[in-house]
Amino acid sequence: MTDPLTSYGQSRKARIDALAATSVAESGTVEEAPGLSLIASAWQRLRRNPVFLLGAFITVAFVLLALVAPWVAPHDPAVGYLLDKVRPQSNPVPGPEPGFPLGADSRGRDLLSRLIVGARQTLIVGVFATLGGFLGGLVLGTLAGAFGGWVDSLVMRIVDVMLSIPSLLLAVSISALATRPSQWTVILAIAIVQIPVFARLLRGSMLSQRSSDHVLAARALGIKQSAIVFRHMLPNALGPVIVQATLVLAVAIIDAAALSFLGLGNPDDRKPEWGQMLGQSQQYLADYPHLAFWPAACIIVVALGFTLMGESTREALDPKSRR
Amino acid sequence: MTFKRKAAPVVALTVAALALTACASSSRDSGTDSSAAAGGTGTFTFGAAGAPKLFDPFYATDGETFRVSRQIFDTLVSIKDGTADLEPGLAEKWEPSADGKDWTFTLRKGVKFTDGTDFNAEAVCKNFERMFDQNEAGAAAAEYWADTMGAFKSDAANSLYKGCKAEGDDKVVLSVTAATSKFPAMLSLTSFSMQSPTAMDKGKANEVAKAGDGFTYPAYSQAPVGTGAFKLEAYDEANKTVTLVRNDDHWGDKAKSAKLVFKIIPDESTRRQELQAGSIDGYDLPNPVDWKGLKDEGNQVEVRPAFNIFYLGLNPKAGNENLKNLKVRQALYHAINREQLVATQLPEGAEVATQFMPKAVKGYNADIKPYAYDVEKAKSLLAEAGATGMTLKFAYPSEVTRPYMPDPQKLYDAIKTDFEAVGIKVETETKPWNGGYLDNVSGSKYDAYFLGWTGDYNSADNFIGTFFGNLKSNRFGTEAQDFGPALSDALKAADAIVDEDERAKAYEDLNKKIMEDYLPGLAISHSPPAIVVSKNVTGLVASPLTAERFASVEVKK
Amino acid sequence: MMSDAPLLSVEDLTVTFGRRGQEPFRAVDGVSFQVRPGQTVGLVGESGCGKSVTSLAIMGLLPQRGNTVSGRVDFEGTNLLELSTDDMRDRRGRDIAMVFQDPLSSLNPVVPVGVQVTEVLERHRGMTRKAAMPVAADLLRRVGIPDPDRRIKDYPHQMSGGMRQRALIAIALACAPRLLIADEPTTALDVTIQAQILALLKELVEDTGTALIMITHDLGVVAGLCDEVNVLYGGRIVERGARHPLFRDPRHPYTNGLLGSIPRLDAVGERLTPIPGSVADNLPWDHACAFAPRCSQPIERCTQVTPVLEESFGRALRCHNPVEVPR
Amino acid sequence: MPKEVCGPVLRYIIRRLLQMSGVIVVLSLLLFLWLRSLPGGTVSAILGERATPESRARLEKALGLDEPIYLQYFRFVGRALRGEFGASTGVLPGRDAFDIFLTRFPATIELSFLAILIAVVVAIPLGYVAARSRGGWLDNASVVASLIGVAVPVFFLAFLLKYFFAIKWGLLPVSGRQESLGCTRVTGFFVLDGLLTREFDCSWSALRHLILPAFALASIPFAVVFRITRAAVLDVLDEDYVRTAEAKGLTKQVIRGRHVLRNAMLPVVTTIGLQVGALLAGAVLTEKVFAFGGIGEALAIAFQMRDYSVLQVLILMAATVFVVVNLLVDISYAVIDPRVRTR
Repeated sequence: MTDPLTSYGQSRKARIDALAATSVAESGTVEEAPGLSLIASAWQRLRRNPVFLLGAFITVAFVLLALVAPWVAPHDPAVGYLLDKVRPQSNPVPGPEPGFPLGADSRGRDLLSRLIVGARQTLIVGVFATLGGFLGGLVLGTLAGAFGGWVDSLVMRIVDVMLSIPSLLLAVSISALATRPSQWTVILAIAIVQIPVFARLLRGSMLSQRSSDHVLAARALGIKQSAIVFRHMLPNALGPVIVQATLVLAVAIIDAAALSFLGLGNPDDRKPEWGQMLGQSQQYLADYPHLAFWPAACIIVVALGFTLMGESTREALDPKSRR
Repeated sequence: MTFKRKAAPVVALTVAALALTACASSSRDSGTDSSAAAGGTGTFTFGAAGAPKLFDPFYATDGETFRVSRQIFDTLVSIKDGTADLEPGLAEKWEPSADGKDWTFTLRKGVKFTDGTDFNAEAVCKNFERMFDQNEAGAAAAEYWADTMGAFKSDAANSLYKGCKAEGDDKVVLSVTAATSKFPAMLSLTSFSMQSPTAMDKGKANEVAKAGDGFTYPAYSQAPVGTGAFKLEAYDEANKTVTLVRNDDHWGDKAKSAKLVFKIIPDESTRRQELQAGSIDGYDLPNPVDWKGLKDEGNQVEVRPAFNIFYLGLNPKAGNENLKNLKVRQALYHAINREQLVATQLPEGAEVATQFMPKAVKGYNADIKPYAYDVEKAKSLLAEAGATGMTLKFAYPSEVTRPYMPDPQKLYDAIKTDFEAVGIKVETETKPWNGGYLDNVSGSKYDAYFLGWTGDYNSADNFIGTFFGNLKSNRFGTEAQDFGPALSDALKAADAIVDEDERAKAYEDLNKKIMEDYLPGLAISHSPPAIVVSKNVTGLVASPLTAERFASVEVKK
Repeated sequence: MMSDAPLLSVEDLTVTFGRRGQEPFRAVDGVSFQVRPGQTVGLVGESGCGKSVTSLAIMGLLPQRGNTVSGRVDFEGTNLLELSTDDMRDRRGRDIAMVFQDPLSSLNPVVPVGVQVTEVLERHRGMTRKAAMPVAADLLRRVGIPDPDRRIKDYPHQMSGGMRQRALIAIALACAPRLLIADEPTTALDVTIQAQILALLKELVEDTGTALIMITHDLGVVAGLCDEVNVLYGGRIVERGARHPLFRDPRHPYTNGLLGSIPRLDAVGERLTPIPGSVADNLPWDHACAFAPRCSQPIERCTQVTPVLEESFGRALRCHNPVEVPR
Repeated sequence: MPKEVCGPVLRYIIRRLLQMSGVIVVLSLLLFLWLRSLPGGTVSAILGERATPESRARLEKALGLDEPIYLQYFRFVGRALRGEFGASTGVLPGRDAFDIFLTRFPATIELSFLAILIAVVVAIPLGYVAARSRGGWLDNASVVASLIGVAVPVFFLAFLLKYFFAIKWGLLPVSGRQESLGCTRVTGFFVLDGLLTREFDCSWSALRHLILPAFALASIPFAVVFRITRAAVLDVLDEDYVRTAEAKGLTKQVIRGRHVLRNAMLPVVTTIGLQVGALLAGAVLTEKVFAFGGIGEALAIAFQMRDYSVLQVLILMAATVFVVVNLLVDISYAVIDPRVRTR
């Protein structure tokens, strides 16, 4: 071991590399039992795995809700319908009443509608943060994995240092620098933290593929480097990337909540996001815990859904686990 | 839930353990049983929001430090409990000379510091000379002196303080270089507490030094000696508690509680929970949202009279030319529905402000009418000024609550909506309070921003003098306004008037001018800050200056 | 030295693997054979033929879930399949021992070799670690490990492949079991080492009178060692016979094929004839001979009727169309 | 360890320590630049509303914040080499930043240690049992449970625990480290101090204050330790040497202890060490909820008050601790894994 910040990064690295290795297995260089490719056999196992099914059910329900949110929400989440009833002392948080089954928040806005619309915003934060991390990782990982040599060393040094810092602390630091906090600064902070994860994953899978048969064959046929990378190597790396992405999505949603809790979240709450709702409910915890409970429950269930799905898929794809 | 210490069997063990661990620091054996006769034996535990920075209030700027110091020290001039008015403290009476530059204080007799030394005229002068004579680091740290007196010995010419002369044992003449309305009220500031000269010499009280990015304070700052109702027993940094015990030799009424414990709990909702759990007996500035819940649980929420001002500052120096037009500023004022804001966003007892100071201040002008909420008028004023559809870079701070501003973001949302209703385009800016907001406000980076002030003592100068007195650099950019110099001069002139009534009249006129002719910013509201104690607590008198003394407080079981 | 009462008698052993939602798979299908005291019996076949599963079933080492075992495994008159797991535990290592294929992975990497020997003695002989140490060193010396007093403290990674396999054999023989099962004990080793290990096994078995079941895919191994050979295919025994008759006169096309794929020094110039296809081509035994698709001389009957194992003159054969002229 | 292996191991440790100090130096530079580039500053935090340009300039000059950044950095390094990290300006003004670290650190160690302990005590047996019943309901249930630990934001879990156990049922204290019993301080580890001085009520009080935050914080390492244990046990169960052990007729206990767990613990031990980073991040959130006076809380206050000296010391020390723990883990790995030790 040469890197002094090693081990923590090392374990994260090892985890990522193990996942990366599955992309080669998929591309068919590993001898297979006849009839079933790795993905298909993984699917065979997943179909019957209650853990995976639970995760998939939650995830699908969440995504559907996020898609139809604006049409399902009974009220506009930004309008204080019950603002007239808000009195800082006697009634800071209006309770449930007809048309407002969960009551309102401290600004008289319908809590249920905010939760429903929040699903969409939460998905946006999760998806864009993951996408950002993926694109950043794609650039770095492709550079490193496809070209090797000093480019590889340089990029991977940076990546390893980033991996050795606990991700939440890094995200906090980044968002503290934002001059105008918004949903996008939150997304950016979380995305940057995930870049090294994806970079390492993509590089690992590229490296293991560089020596694999179909890439060697393509090279022997004189196909251009870029074409090999984009047509042959990238598509094969997708499996592990998608698995990692589901896991990152859950982390992104939780980290967004932590940032809000630390006061570094998006201050504009007209389009609420669950983490933001949870962060903002801090001062009402004592007397109105339901303001925190609902968004927290939503976050937990959804994060659990993505994690269950991701982890069980990872395990299913892991050649070691097939027995 | 209460934690009862199962002390009896432990005491013996403790003594043995203490012998074993002689090197360890302990305050365990210094019980208070011997002094039980003087008053109650109870302990009053108060939840503090932050750690006291040190115990020498002269170098302090923050409320948590002052809160502790206030129990340990007395000032020459005191504040009457429950008001912002002066009353005799360590000085029984005071008399200015005709030009207002020499003040004779008659001191209380028979007062002793807790180290046994006498409080007398010599001690007073030693205190002032000590404050005056600061090294560079000390001068930078002693913010209140710099703020009120202007300068230190090294720059004596610019200092308001001129000298101190003891006349006998119980008469002191304090001289200032110019008459000012601040005198003698400023002497009630906790920063200017009377401390034992002997102890200060011994602890090298003035030896502040720069170390890295901060200052280090001398030994004295951890071992204060005053004349107050309590004395410091221990500061357990690891467990974040400050323990004071009753000063049984206090010159006035003895403290009702034998022990006063400050438990440091930075998080607001945690203080609330600790009160619920019964492990503290009270805390300051409960979130207005919690007032109802706290009362329902039987606690006493003492709402103090508001002695603060919350304003929306405007600064043309940030580059918005429209703000130089009075009509635009008036339009902004008319656009805000302050009645609704106060009713829905601010705690009970909050009031719409008509000027930049609260009612209790001498010089408050009761005749000024508030700017009415009038959307049409606002629109037409904007049209007249040719500023319809103007853009406004409008900021609020995050990570902060202030007594005058319990929830900046909510207030911001309300006012932003009002502004947008008259066609103003609002560019929202926000920063953490310490994370750039205050920098940007003083650096004239925002057209409009939230800020406020809680009075240090009862003086108009402490409000509008602070806001607009310094022409070159104030947060309203009055340097760029045509009325700026006139306002600044008028404030200085009013401050120098010796006669109290005449001065009050001058300030009343100035207030009217500021609100009607100048309008450098928009005074929004006064909010009463609260303090909460459990139902067992008696004797707490809430102070408008948020400067409670806990000597009269007792916890009844 | 051979007595008539068999030491081990396997009767109609069937092992079925089943996973939820998948067709159950018979890895071992009605296998019967006997081992007499001191006898060396070979189980031969390609990977997947069921030979390893048979040995694990005898040892009671099959996974607890996902399979069903039926039939009888009588060892000295006790049906091992009916023993409780604890009783079986008492016998393993004491009465029956086993040597596995890969000597590196079969030794615990974080425990010194000596302890891995002594723990058997501690378990079955009730010895203390201290008392067992010299015994262990002695065992290591017997299997030909030089300087055993020092080697006993070594970890497996500090030993060579051959030495590790010797250590494993020492472990297996520590309690002088009456039956030793060796599952491909030489496959992972260099050719030169293979011969040494086989010689060692042979010597030890003869010295101690231990019966041996030799499991291998390599008829060459069997040729030098076994008294009797069982050839397995698709989970069933397809041919059985004493070593010499079987090698001289293989009747089953599969046995014949296996022999044909061994390089022989005495047949220079002859081409090796591998058996075509793989286990994946097997037919189910239900209405056919599983080997039919790969067979060199199939007849129509082979794909319609299940052949039965017919015994005659100490040999057994499961074939509709036996080989007349060995290749 | 035999004599001949001590040399390489020692050399390895020295090399690691050298590299480590290099990293710390680079980190200190980055940290310094980062802190200085943060908006706002010490001066605002000290003066609040009363900051005027004059008082600002006066304070900045006195604190040396008006100098060019490179000069400030050199001064900082110079002081740090003399062991002076500067005085705090926000957390406990006037106190040496390093003293603040020393005062606060035992609390975080106490908390993290108990959290790890809880996680290990629950997660390793559970991981083992789950692996043994792979695919069964117990396995699935514990996998889901461990992932719930991942999905619940730690600060919310902290709040839930506090809400029910402290506020609603009043079983445990709400916040802080100890009641004000006037306890004697020896080491700064309150539980230990009470035992040393035989002030058992002090230990008891400290322990009661530790329970809720430790359980909340334990959720972070728990999930990881559980998953690693389960995966490692699954891997090991498949190993030939376990089959060998079974074939030897060894008792379940010996197989579980000597053959399965001893091997499966290798990755688990590493993982536990590696949780230090994640624990520090979690401690910031947990200590905030419980007003637990450790470095996490100090870090949050220092950040809010822009207390540069304290931020620098806390982060650098956290990084040092982190790196040292990693080194210790690597060394312990060498000690428990003979393949590394005797290479």
